[in-house]
Amino acid sequence: MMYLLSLVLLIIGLYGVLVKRNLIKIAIALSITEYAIFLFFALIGYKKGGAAPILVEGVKAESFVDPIPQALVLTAIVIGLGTTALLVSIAVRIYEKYGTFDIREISKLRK
Amino acid sequence: MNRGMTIIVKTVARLISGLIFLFGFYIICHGHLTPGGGFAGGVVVSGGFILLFLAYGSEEAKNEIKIWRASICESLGTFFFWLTAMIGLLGGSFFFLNILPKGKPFHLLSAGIIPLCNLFIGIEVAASVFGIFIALSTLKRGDKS
Amino acid sequence: MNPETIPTGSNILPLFVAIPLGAAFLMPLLGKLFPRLPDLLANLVCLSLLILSITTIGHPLTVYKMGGWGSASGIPVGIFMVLDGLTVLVLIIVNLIGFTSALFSVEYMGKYTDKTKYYTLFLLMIVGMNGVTLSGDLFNMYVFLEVAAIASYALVAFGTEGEELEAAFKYQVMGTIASTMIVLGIIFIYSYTGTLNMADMGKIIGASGHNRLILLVSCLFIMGFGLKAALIPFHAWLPDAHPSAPAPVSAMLSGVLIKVLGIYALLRILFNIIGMTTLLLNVLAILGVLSIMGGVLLALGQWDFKRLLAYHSISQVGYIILGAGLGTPLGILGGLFHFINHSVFKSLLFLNSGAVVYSTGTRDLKKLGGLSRKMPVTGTTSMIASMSIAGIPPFNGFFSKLIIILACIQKGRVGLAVWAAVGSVLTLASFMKVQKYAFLGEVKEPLENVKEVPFLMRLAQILLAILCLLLSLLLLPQFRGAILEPAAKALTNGLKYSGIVLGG
Amino acid sequence: MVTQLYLLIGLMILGSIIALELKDLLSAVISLGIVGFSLTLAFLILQAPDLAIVQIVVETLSLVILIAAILKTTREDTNQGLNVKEFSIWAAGILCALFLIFANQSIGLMSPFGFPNTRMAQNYLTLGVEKTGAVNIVAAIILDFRGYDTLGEATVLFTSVMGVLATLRLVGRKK
Repeated sequence: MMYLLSLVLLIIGLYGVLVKRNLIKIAIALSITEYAIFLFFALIGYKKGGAAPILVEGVKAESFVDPIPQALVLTAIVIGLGTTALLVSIAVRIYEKYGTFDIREISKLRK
Repeated sequence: MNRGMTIIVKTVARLISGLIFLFGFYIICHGHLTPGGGFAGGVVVSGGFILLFLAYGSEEAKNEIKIWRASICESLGTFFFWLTAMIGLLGGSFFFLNILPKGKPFHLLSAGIIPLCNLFIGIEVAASVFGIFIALSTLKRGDKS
Repeated sequence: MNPETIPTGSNILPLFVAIPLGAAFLMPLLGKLFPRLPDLLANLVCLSLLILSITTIGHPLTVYKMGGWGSASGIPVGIFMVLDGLTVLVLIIVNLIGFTSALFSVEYMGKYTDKTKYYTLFLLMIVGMNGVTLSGDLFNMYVFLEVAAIASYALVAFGTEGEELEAAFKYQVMGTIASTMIVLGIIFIYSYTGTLNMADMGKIIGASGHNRLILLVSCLFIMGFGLKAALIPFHAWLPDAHPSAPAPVSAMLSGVLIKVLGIYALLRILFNIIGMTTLLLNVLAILGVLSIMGGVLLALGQWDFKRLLAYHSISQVGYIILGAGLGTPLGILGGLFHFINHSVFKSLLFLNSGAVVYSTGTRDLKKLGGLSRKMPVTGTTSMIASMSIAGIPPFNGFFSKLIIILACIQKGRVGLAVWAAVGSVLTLASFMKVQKYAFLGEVKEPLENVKEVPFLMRLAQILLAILCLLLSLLLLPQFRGAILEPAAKALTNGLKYSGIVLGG
Repeated sequence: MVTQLYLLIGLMILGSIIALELKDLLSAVISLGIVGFSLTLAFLILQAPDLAIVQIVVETLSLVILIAAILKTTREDTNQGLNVKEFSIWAAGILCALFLIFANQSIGLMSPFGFPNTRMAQNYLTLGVEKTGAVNIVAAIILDFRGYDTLGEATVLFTSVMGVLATLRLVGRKK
């Protein structure tokens, strides 16, 4: 169920990418899909009653949550930041050229 | 030309940015002991720079130089990270070999190359995020067609 | 976890990533200090990578364990780099096209500002592709895929004209959706197998057999990598993105990027990790035929030189997927042979189009004419490339298409063979149009003063044109055993991959 | 515990719908912030402090970047209309529903929530500190066991900065 909800979040993001006409809205929608992926990945690694994977005296390693998804999501978050920055800068440049963020308007202006 | 904000804002920003740098540096250095590390700490440090930048404003001529400096720091940060990874290979062993002594766990100077990598990543991330920010926020209006 | 020893001669594997990476990191620094250096540095790096990749021919299967982290209790701990027959083939082709494109860029990119950033991004794209090719770890493959993809988004927008920016935006949105699909697949497969190492995954999936989850993962990977490879239902971004990039980058994008990020990764995962089933093979074959026919039909109506070439990329990639989708050794061999051939002639055609744009300033076929007289080298090489792509003997494209068609017939799928042949005929028609309007016929009035392009641009085109002729020789038994057969064997081995990599 | 997670995911879904439907882009970005910061809290509940700290700073920064971009341009979403025809939305909706059903069936085959498959992770947990000397096992993974990944990740950031600087050049072609 928990997994399914994060997939619902993913689909909301995909819906935004597909349907929205505003470039910034599309960037926002892509961020939402990324968040859904991060959430799903973090959920996969959770262990019931587990502790954060940082060694403290007296805690057994067996009771830690799975550290691999955390390491991978860490990588994915930074990749997401890079993607968002590039996407936004391209969108800003497009606005500068056409004076609008609307995809339809832009393709009209181009013709 | 943007002269920045009032003197009160400037003074507060200067005080707080010092704390932010310290906090960011702490996060970077303790990456192998506590949560955090190069990425988180680097972004925090860049936050301090952004605060100063917003409070003080800047002349347009200086922005180019700032972006250039950020770009250089970024190049050097990644390059040294790459070099750390290469040491193992150059020494005739594996790429990314943890060559330094592991030290005692729970100590600041432990875990071989991990703190070193964190430091370089921190420099790179701080410079790159700051670079993105200035590049985006000081963009001049170009030609509209 | 015992300390690992390095297999002899495997130390060159990380160099494929490390050399261009170091050069890319230093480039912004050095480029500011010595303005002419980026040209030289990028070309030297690409040349050394080409030489390194050629030395891997005949190399036995090598597994390089990053950081010396081997296996503990039979489960891999670190990231593996794997060099097998398929990797050798892809590495050679990536670095070959990389080198010729870099050579072409020296003069061509003089038209754009800020060459330093261009070469930095160019090298990073090569880093990404080499990383994807060598990776033996699924998540690592994704990370390098993103490096190559992000560099390519930025390179498509490099001219910063409105059209280019718009194409780059569309391309990046599609690319990010593709990456999302791929990561989602990785999450499912990680949760199922509990590992990220591709060989280890193959072992577990081979033991457990296929079920709904594996089917879901295959769907996600086909969608994700299909988007990257621009197979037909997922192709919408390609005709905008590829023509918008500067010509040497178009050559890289159409020549190798869609193949490495899309086809190579997809085939590696489907054949070696998940294991092929009849269903998946049929899906691939259908996607292949759809791409062949759709791409070529869309290309027929185009008058923009580069856009036409971009549509043909979709169509030609279809042949590779069709060959692989047959699943027979002959089909896979033909598909991989077409992989090489298409990289060479499509890159050459994009370089030709770049040369035309460089000299005349337009890429509208209706405005061109008689360029063969004014630009003999470009005209001749484009003629060779056109005949190759249209499948006229004795050029390389003929043989690979022939093998694919024969493989279809051998497997009793005559319908597929017919479609492939029809696609080839339509390709011929399309390229006859290009030759007729751009290179043959009368020189038009505004083109009287057109000159041939500078030496380095000519050199890059001549190199690729010679390869178009020579690559047919790869089919001779002496050479076939060196490159093509080991590559095809890597795929036909299927799930035996895990045993081969992990040893025993 | 699980209830809090459900609440947070619900908040994320709500926040993302609001972010997509608002007419004012600045408010939409702030709503995106709701999603991001809820995600941070979810990471904390999931015992991932490393992720929480990175997510909170990265979220702040990406909001700053988005806001800087919006302040440079316009904050109004001029046209709320759809980009595609209505029937394709229905088709996509059906596909999505099929995907969810299919995924729901497949999820049953994964290890259930709260019981991760630690085939590979077991080695990291038991050998991590001894072999790398880092107490924080996530740091041990990202910088030692899988340090090559992190090099790739730093490269991605470097690439995107290069890309941003390249796309923001004022003049692309020499005249």
